[in-house]
Amino acid sequence: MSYQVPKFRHPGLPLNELGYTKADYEGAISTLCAGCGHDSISGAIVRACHEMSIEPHKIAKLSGIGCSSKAPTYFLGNSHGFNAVHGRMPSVVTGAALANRELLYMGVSGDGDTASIGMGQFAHAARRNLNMVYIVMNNGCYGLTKGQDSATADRGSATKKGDPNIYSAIDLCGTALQMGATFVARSFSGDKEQLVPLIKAAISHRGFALIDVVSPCVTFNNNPQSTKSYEFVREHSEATGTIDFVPLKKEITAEYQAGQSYEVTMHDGSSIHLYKVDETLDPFDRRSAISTLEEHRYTGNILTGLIYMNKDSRDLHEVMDTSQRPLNQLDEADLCPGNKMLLNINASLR
Amino acid sequence: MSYQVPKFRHPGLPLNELGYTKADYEGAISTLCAGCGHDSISGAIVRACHEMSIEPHKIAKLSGIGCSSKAPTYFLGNSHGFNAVHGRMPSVVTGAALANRELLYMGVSGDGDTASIGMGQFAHAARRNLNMVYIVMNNGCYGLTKGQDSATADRGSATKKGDPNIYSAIDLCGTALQMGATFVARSFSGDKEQLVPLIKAAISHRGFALIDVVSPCVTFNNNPQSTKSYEFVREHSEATGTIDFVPLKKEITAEYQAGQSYEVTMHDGSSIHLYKVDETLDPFDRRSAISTLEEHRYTGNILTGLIYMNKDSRDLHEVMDTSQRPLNQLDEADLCPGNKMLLNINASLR
Amino acid sequence: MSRLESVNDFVIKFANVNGTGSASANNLFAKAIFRMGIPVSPKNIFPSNIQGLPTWYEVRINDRGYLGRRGGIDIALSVNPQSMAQDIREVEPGGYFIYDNTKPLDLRLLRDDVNIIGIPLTQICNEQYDDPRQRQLFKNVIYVGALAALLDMDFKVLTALVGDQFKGKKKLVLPNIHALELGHQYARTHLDCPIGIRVEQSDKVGDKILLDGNTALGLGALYGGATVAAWYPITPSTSVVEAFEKYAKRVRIDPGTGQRNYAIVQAEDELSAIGMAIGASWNGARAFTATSGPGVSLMSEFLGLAYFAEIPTVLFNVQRAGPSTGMPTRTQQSDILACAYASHGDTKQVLLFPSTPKECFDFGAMSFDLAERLQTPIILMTDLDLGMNDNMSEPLAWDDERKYDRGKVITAEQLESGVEFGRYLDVDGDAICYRTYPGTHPTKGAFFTRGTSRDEYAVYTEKGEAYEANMLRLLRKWDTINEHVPPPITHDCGRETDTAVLFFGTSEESSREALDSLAAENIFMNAMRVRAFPFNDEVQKFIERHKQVFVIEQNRDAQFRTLLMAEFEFGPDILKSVLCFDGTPISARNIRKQIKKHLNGDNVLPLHRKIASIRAGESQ
Amino acid sequence: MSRLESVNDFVIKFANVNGTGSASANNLFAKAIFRMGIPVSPKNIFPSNIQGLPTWYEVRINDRGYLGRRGGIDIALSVNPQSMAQDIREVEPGGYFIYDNTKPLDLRLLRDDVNIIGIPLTQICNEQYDDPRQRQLFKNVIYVGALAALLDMDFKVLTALVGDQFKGKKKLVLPNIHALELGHQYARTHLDCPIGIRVEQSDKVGDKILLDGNTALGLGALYGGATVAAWYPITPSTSVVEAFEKYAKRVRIDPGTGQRNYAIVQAEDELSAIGMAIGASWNGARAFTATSGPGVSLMSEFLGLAYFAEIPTVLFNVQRAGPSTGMPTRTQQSDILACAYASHGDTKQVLLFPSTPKECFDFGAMSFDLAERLQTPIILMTDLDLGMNDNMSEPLAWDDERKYDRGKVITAEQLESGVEFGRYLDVDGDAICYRTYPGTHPTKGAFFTRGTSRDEYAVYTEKGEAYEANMLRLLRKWDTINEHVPPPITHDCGRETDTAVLFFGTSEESSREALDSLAAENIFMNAMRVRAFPFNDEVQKFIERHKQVFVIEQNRDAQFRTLLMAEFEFGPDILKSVLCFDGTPISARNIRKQIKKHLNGDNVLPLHRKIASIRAGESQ
Ligand SMILES: Cc1ncc(C[n+]2csc(CCOP(=O)(O)OP(=O)(O)O)c2C)c(N)n1
Ligand SMILES: Cc1ncc(C[n+]2csc(CCOP(=O)(O)OP(=O)(O)O)c2C)c(N)n1
Ligand code: SF4
Ligand code: SF4
Ligand SMILES: [Mg+2]
Ligand SMILES: [Mg+2]
Repeated sequence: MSYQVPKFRHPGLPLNELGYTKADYEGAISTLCAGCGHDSISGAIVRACHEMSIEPHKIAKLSGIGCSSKAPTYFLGNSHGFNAVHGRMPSVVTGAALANRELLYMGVSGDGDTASIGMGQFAHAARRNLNMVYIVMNNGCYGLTKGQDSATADRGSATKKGDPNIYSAIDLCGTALQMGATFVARSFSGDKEQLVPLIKAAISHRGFALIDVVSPCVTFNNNPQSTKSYEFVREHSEATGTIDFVPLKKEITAEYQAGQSYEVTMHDGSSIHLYKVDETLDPFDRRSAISTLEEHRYTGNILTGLIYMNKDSRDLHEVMDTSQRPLNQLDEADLCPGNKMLLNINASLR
Repeated sequence: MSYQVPKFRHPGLPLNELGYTKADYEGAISTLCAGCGHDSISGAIVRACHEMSIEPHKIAKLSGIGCSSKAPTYFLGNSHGFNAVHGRMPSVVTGAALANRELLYMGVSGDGDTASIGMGQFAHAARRNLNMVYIVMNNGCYGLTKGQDSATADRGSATKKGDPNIYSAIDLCGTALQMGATFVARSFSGDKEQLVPLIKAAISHRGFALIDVVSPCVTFNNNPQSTKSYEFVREHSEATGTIDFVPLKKEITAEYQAGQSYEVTMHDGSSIHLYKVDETLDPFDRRSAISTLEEHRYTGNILTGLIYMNKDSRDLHEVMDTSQRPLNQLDEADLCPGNKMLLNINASLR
Repeated sequence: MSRLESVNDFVIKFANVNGTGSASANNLFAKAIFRMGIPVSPKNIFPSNIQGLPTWYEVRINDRGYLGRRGGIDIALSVNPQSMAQDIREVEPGGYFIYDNTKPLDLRLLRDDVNIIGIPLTQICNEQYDDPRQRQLFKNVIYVGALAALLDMDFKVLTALVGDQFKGKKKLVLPNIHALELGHQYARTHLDCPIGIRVEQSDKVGDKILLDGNTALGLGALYGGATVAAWYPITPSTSVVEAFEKYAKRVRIDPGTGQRNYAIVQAEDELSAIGMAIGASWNGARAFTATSGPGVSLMSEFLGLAYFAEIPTVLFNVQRAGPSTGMPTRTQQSDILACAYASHGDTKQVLLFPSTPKECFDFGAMSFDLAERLQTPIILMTDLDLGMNDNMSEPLAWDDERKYDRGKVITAEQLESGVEFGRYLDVDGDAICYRTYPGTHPTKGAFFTRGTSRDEYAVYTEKGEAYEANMLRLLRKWDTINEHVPPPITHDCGRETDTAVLFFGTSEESSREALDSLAAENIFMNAMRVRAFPFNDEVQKFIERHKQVFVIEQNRDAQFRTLLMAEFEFGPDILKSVLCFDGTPISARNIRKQIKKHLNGDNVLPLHRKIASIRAGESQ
Repeated sequence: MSRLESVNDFVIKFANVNGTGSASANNLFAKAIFRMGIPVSPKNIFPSNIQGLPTWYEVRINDRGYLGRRGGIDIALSVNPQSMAQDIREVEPGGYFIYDNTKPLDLRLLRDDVNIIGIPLTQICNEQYDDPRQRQLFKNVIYVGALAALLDMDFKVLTALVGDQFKGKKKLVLPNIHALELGHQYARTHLDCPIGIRVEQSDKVGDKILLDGNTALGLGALYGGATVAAWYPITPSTSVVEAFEKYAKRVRIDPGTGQRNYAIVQAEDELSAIGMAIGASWNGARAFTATSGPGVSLMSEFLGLAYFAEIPTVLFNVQRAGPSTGMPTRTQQSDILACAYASHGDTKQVLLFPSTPKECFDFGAMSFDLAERLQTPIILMTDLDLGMNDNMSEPLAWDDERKYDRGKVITAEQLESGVEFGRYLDVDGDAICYRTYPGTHPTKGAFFTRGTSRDEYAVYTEKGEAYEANMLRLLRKWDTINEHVPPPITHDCGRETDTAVLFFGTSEESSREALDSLAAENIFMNAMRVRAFPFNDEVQKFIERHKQVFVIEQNRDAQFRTLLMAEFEFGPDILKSVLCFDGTPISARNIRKQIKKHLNGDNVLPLHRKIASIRAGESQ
């Protein structure tokens, strides 16, 4: 209803299992700057959701405030969306997820939105292992307010007009790990081949799944002094390995080499295949993830790919033991104990 | 003025270099529960400040809200104090420290005050390497509101009346390390021999110095199912080593054994001596600190002692390059550019 | 010496040390009186601390059913040496001071216009018990036993009560009864029983119950169908969610799976708590949060979002004495303006003002219907006095035929059948629009919720006209809201009068009593209790019918009066303030005194000047 | 066809795409007019987005010095195809529409009552420049050159301005002048110059300057001695701290050490920003924060603390259109109630209302004196319109003899000499107490600051009387505050009249113009501009002198009027509202229209009903 982008549907466009084309997963035309990394991430989300054949209306997309937080308007036009207040998307998702455990919660945020004003909510959503995908479009600056440094800006990095940043950078992957997140990955808006399967895996994971995506701000932070520019990231990123996502019920056709390759079955029955590059990292061991991350931080490289996944993750609903039927579908009969119980209560109060 | 506790001064009480007795560093009579860990920590603060011969009025003590945050009323009666709002002590300290770099800022907080509502401010004070001592009186629960679990409660731990906690615990030392804190230690309210020198070292350190002190709440969280009870902590703590604080200008008299012992000169010229117990930990290497912490978390032991110290720490004032003269001592002549400059500005605006 | 004499009409105040288990013993006393058919109104006056500081429990016993604070103490029972000086000072001349005379009373405290009664409580305990914890606990029970003799209470009521209270914990029954007997025995043997003040079996409580407002609210949320509760601990609202949880654990467990038909999250702070409530409501669950004091300030940004984006939101505000951390364990009604106009920009929030536990229950449940029907935050304004004290109340009741009003929600079927959907389209002319739940339909009905300006189809716009039209619709919606919120209740005094009082919430009981006593002096006034903001037209008409209306409220700045003036078109010369803001519930004596002062023409200065120059409240 | 004719009196609106560098070219145009001695008032209307969306720049040129929004567009210059349809629609009949005719105009847009002027801007650029960025940038400069010919501007003024603007960047001067000449040349050769509307050298600007309010505020803070600034980015307040930083970098570097005599911290959010300002002020530095919209809501808890604990705090609130995220790049005066009564509990906050850049500077500096003298938050209420647009203003001035008023602070010497110190002791009878800075004295003068209740010596207490006495002192302090804040300014119309207008902040210019035009219709009204809350007694007397006072404000709910009613004791029948809240600055036409409607008796319904049923503002 609210998306009036006229869509030309090419008859030959590939349909997914549900019969939808990729266009059915798109949103309104972006108003972000041409070349903004955020738009590429939106594209990756569209692709992942289309390829996974998720019913668009079974996704709820939520965000805070910022250029990045505007992005949900530009993808998944058939999904309900919620632009919360700055930095407070996680709490809104928490409530929404409690109300209906059956939707897929796709949270989108910026580095300002998450690492500064939203730090508390981010940390606690991770700690509760809320079942959601949390994508940070991380450009190291405040795009929408015109380019101030954010808390993920590296020490010494400078935006187009700014002085070099004097503070230590917050690593959102390391932070999420500390907080107890059960799926932690990093990627780059310019690397769709890595990003799309990571998004799929995050969607399949049951629990808090962070993808910290470095996403250059072409207008304010794509200059040579910046460590979040396209060029810098291309040159300094080091992948943990490659990842392949195999949807549920698909036969595994590719040949996977033993040794460096791992197959992991996800909660929803789909599986991921990992080809490790970095031999020191065991992404299923938190200790290994934490120390590998820190090692890369030390050397100044950007570790991308799947960094950690807890295969035994139990999400908020599981640890709380809430009803399988979504709470928002319960009615008077389920919820209201009736007058008889009140009579007993009254009696006990006399 | 505001402390009207009649003090009986025993003539034979030991005086420090400034001629003060320990009583001169005490505060009002505590209104905390008898046996509360927080009172022991207050005692350790008193002892550390007295023994270091810090002028009491050169200390500002600040806190949030909670039983722990009440504690500053009960020590350092000759220091200015500030009970801020819940979880927001770090921002008030930041402002205060900017205004006058010459005082010692002693921040006291609780685990609720820091790890929940205050997570954002805590993280960012650490990130900015604000020059302060940040003591968390960590009892794993909300004492003042009657015993709810806090975010530092371990999974499975239960308070007196509560169900076992279902969430993963936030480790404040690990979090501070992630955020860029330059001094990170953990201790136990029941272990003054360890705590007092740690407080002294934290005071001497220039930058953000966290001491996460496990401090049992006797009223709500000292039961056998709790991992923050006196008994549990006594049984499960493992010290990184012992620490000795040697004040400025004091001659080193003790014999230090080479090999496991390190001498470190602090910014203020005093020094600390460390005797390591845990061979895997190098407290001057962040990578080592992070992985040792995580290792102990994995085994379920509580690592106490000095966990990390950055010997090259540069605090907020240094990185900002603010004037050596405290900003609150500057006057019109320093601050006001005068009318002449306005004439120029006006001219440029025509 | 004169001594106060009365039957079923007095105020007794217990002075204890907190953390010593006194509250349950004192409660035993109050409830026993209640079971004797005599109206009681106990108030717990506790410090913001866990153990070791003075705490009081003030019980008013009144056969005529006046339940507000009266002011003045007839009997003080002090077992706390720290507060003894103050306790004895507060006793009315002719009253009684009962204390633990194991240690002799400091002679400087003695008053010769007060009857001093000593009971060697510590000594009795030391003789009877070895365990120090038992000594502490039973000391309280012993004095209740003694009181039973002194006041001529029905001892059997007490012992039966003990039986009920420890149901399931049989082992505790006998020791407690024994302790009661120790006290009873001692008093009957050593003291002149009964004293001038005593109680007699009565029949004035009918089918009433004794319940605190917070428990009633928690039950209201349960019956109202709340499934998601998100909160952050804060006194005095903590027990709302605790009560909700306690009952949810009993009745909201799915019998088949053992799983929970509710979710409670202790959030990391209040911003998060209300964000969760908003997210859950947006997603079609009934959700609420509860808070007090600073939590209200912290929630204001989200309240603005919920107002503007029109998301049903239920917030229970159990008010305490502000500003800032203020007096966290004292009562006030001082968040009126902060809530009515919560958040920056033009906002108007719906407020409900219950005044009894029964209304806490009713309004609590109703909040969810209102929130969903009106698509806006509903802020239920109660306070510490109502929330944390046992209040005598009509029994709770629920109509089993009642259906939840889920408001205007478009279903997949309706969308399928081609219904036009625009999230902010005023289809029905009542300024309330239709919404869809997320997940409703694969290709129809999705919309984007945001705090920014948007058009009727929820599409982002910066067009001034679209923004303005939306803001004007929200104003029109205010009129619709007006028709849905609970109307005021009017008490006509039955005489010609051009004077009236207007009050809300916990000022009711004291106001009623004050009116009665003024009537006894031939001063007759009509009365109105307002139960919601927006104010019903009836409120306006009522005020217009009078030349002077005293607005009774428990804050310094006459906030409710400001609201009345801002909303209506009559002069403030009509509205006079009766205020109390020292943290204690307003008393009938105080109201009467202030009204009489006004009537004598003492009130010509502008409001704030006046308040500054006189003391508005009484602390007694 | 009719064509508008005028000299030095018109409104021109530029329609551009944001992120294309148009703002500086448009500014060049406005400033050139200003240098020709003609009053101008440019207003930037930009989207909440960085690049690619429509943005406008509306300039009013008016020889009589009316600087408010007039309403209506005489000349539209549109280089943005996205907004062209709207742009041409807005032109007044007889007006001019100038566009880039490299692409032909869509015929459906044509209006035969508007003069259409085409300039092939893209074509010229494509011929002249190869670099796409240059093509984009110089296109804007070229149309300014063309305008110079069309409006008969002094071309030398433009070229001199370019020289000044690129001082230090010599290489940029010639290309810009070249671009100006290209446009000028084209217009003179191909178009009828001048058109009916034109400019002439004048002498109406005197020594005035052209400056935005935020820069003036930043300078005010600098001159006021602020050393600590803590903030969080948010439109439209961001440029306050940016300006402070820009000038601090120039004049606050210690010449000896090269170190900074200031500290600026970008906080992690607004709660933290105001916490830092409070911490620094508590510790004796002059500190401030600046925010807008949601930031105000987030600061409310701390504002309550600062009010209650009496900590000097300076907050610059550059208002934008609310509620919630609202219209972040549009203007409003809608945080009045949220600020005046910020936070839960009883609070009253001091507000200042500047209306010109000069006043931003003066009040900005004064805020620190007031905060320290009065020991309470000072909230300076400006708005996007004043803050982010160049406003013609009196030049800034500073009395070099002026000393900062640091308020009541006790020194070590005084303590040593035995002065009695109680932090909340009202020694002087003005309800303002003495404070000490931390670190003052080894054994005397320490106290504990807290948001909880306390006695006069800052010792924690839960005694109702101590709490009440303190709250009453705060009310008395309000009267002292009243004597310190800037008084209102009255304009007497010089005739007998019982009608007046009352306004504040950025409504001034439009109000003045509306009054003049009403006077031309023989409707005479007195006027008062309020500059602070608490309201001075003069405000009361002024209102009392009239039968009807129109309160002009830029919000929906008549928030300022509510404040007037809450503070004074006269009837709201006297106070009528003139409102505009569509996000554009209120215009003179709009004010005049609303006042005339009222005077014709159209306004008998209660306020909120009325607003709901008619459209209060005009969007044009
Ligand atoms: C409470 C609040 N404070 C400040 C703002 C202003 N604001 C809007 S977006 C933004 C920062 C966005 O940065 P980030 O999250 O990194 O997003 P980006 O634009 O870089 O994608 C800020 C500070 C706001 N909207 N709300
Ligand atoms: C904004 C706000 N929310 C809630 C509270 C209520 N409150 C007071 S203390 C406290 C928790 C204290 O826990 P912690 O910091 O761990 O201190 P402890 O009492 O355990 O030492 C809370 C939630 C408050 N004062 N302010
Ligand atoms: S300003 Fe930066 S982050 Fe924002 S849309 Fe433009 S490129 Fe993207
Ligand atoms: S409640 Fe717990 S934390 Fe608070 S004072 Fe008592 S023991 Fe200490
Ligand atoms: Mg960003
Ligand atoms: Mg705690």
